Amino acid sequence: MKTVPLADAVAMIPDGARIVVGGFLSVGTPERLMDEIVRQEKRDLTLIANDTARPGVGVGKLVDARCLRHVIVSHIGTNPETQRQMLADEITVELVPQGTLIERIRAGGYGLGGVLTPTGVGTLVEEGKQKIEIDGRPYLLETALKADFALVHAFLADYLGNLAYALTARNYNPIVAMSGETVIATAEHIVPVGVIAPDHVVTPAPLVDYIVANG
Amino acid sequence: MKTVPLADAVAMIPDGARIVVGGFLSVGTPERLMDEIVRQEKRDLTLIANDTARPGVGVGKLVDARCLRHVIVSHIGTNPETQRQMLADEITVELVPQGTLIERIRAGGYGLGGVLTPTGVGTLVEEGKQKIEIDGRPYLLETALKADFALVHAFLADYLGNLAYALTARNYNPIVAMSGETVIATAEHIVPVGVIAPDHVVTPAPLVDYIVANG
Amino acid sequence: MDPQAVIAKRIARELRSGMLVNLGIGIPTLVAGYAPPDVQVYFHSENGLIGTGAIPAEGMAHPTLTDAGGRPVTALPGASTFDSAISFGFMRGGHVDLTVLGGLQVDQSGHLANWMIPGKMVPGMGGAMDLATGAKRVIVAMQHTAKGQSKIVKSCTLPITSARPIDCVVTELAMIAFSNGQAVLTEIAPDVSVDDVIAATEADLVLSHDLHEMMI
Amino acid sequence: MDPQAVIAKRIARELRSGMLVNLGIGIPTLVAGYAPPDVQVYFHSENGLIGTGAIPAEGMAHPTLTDAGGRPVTALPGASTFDSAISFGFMRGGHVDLTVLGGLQVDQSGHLANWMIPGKMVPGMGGAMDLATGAKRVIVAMQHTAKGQSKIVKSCTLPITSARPIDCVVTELAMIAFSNGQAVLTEIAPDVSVDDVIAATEADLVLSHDLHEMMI
Repeated sequence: MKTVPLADAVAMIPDGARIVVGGFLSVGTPERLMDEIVRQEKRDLTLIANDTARPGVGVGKLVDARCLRHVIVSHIGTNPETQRQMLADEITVELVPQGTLIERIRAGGYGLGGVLTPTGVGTLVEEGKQKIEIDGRPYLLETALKADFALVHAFLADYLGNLAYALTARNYNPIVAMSGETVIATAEHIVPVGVIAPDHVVTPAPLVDYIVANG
Repeated sequence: MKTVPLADAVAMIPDGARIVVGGFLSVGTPERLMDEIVRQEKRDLTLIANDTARPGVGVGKLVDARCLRHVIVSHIGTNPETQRQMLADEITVELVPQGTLIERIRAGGYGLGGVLTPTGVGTLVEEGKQKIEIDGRPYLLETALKADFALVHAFLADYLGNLAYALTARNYNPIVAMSGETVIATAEHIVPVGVIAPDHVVTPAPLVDYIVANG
Repeated sequence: MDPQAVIAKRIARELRSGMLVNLGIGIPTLVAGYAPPDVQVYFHSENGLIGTGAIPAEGMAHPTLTDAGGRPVTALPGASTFDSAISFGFMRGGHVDLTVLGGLQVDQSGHLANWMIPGKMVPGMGGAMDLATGAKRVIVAMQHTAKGQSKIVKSCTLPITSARPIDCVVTELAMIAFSNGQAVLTEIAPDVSVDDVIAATEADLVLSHDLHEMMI
Repeated sequence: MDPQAVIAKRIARELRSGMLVNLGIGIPTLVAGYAPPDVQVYFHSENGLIGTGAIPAEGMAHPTLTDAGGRPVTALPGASTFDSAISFGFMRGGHVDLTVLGGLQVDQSGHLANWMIPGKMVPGMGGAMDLATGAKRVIVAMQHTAKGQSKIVKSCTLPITSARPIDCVVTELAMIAFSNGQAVLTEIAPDVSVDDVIAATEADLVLSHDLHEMMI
């Protein structure tokens, strides 16, 4: 694989696309991809992510710049602008328990139709969902989520596309990298092939379609 | 955590227990635990594992020594003794597609009731199972598997119980380590706490109940 | 003593060496500061860290080592990091021995409401529902009343976080355990009477046979 | 030419650089040996390895680097190892671009049977069902007949491996693609006539508009 320029990578994402983005309150989010999406003035995106971060950082930049139409996240409590846009009917927000959200993204990438989780049973979350009993215990059927583009940020990438993450910047990234039709990665360092030991690769190369060239 | 002697670790496993064991055709199987189970003449165990290996190695030792009553595996083709015992009604065998088996074990450890998989739809595997359609596509509902004891083998363990695996000896081990009521691990090397970098720990310490002392 | 300190100190006494513990934001976070020095627990951060340590000394923070609020932390020897699916597998799968959560309301059958106030505050549930549903033991840390109203109610008027009852709630006045649909008063804070607690509580309380003063 | 070599060579021509490929045991394994030298594919071993290389030189094997049959292999530069849940996520999730599987029977609507012969051989399905169901493209490599009987049948008499039709089957006589419930003869091996193929095949064959000789 050759690296691609940042602008070319983001140019592939059409308005209205569904994107899933790694990161947890902006830690581990591919910031350069966020900046470029804003610069290219993408519109009507659906965002799947843990949260909407804060104004000015991470996916919060997409909220600020009105790139989004719909977000599927586990909370928006850290971003007043998301709440404002939601109350003003400028975006729609689907709130999903965090453990359910990551399993739904995983199911999408792993070819599963969904999972049965006890989380949300007996709460508002169960509305409209199928409830299934296993051994006398009720579970909600939570269905798979997929996206057109998965945007991830790694600590190390090699030129084949193998990725390794740093500490808590790992979070959603390895799961997100499984579940995009097209996977675009940025990395702190792009290293020669073979430098990341096989046991330390977290996202295997064939998953990654494009590595964005650094600086 | 202090390490425990091999005999003490295995003495905790009662006859009739349900065990889930890491390894793939004996690669990554905790051989010393297998030997000790045989030596202590455990009986009527239920085994959950990828396969029954070959006679004389891995979980195949448990087959040879008649420790098992029921096995849940994805294939027995490499072990003629398993096939002989099955045909002689000495053990019962439940065959599960490999990708379904690992997801069922994972579901058990991750607190999920089960997963929806397309694998097995329209085949003998679907018998007796609930079929659920999502977006017009049929899936089988495959339920979680749990075990009383999870037996795993690592390359490195530290004295808290953090584990790291070597190459293809990883296979089922990290998933198995999540899904036993009690988790017993052996390791090629037991190293001081802090020697395995946080990013290279695959099984976090709190999952592991006992590390078996070496030599 | 500061009400929050009473709550955090009492809960800290529930910590045992080897436990895996997840602390929510607010009062629960304070519990770590009162852990007895001889008790070594693992703190779990839902963003993918076990072995969370103290806030780093000045100049020693790193943007990729953070707690669930995005603030820099340290990693203790033997710490591990992992993806969010594993992190929530720990919660949902019962591998987290204890979680301490904040609360808006707790009702007398042990239901917790802590994630939204309809029409007013809709931040989202984050990890609260998975923790409340899956952790082995759930303790709620909150003040007994808000604006003079009891937060321990007969039946939650706010949307609940989980159908599964919590194990107990600790306030600056009392410790109340939940079992078989009953709210059982087990401990009262120093200088607080049983009548004080009953007066401040909307829920019906059953007095424990072993009711005693809180040791803090 | 050896029938197995014909099959493996023809399938090897389907390999493209960058593809992630899983080869089953038997004839499929031979495909790797015929990969064009300028084509770099990733080989996936279901036991948790991408970047599987050749058999190691004597004295350089290690018990923790093996293929799905437990035999020592090497790891190419850029290889990665992972657990079985991820390995099957690759298959089921459609991340494996091509799988080549052995077969006992293929029927004219493209159903594959390759995992059991009731009452005779019940080895278990291993990873075959996940591969046949989830890989982006499924090619079956098998000899056209067994004991004089066609293995390409009207309808499988053996239990099928997946309800999803395979993409094509390659035998020493022909390449047959499956679409819309039809078996379409697309290529015939050198020195084999269309009539030879039809005579050796129980299934009804449709002749492709583009029917041509197999290049091997």
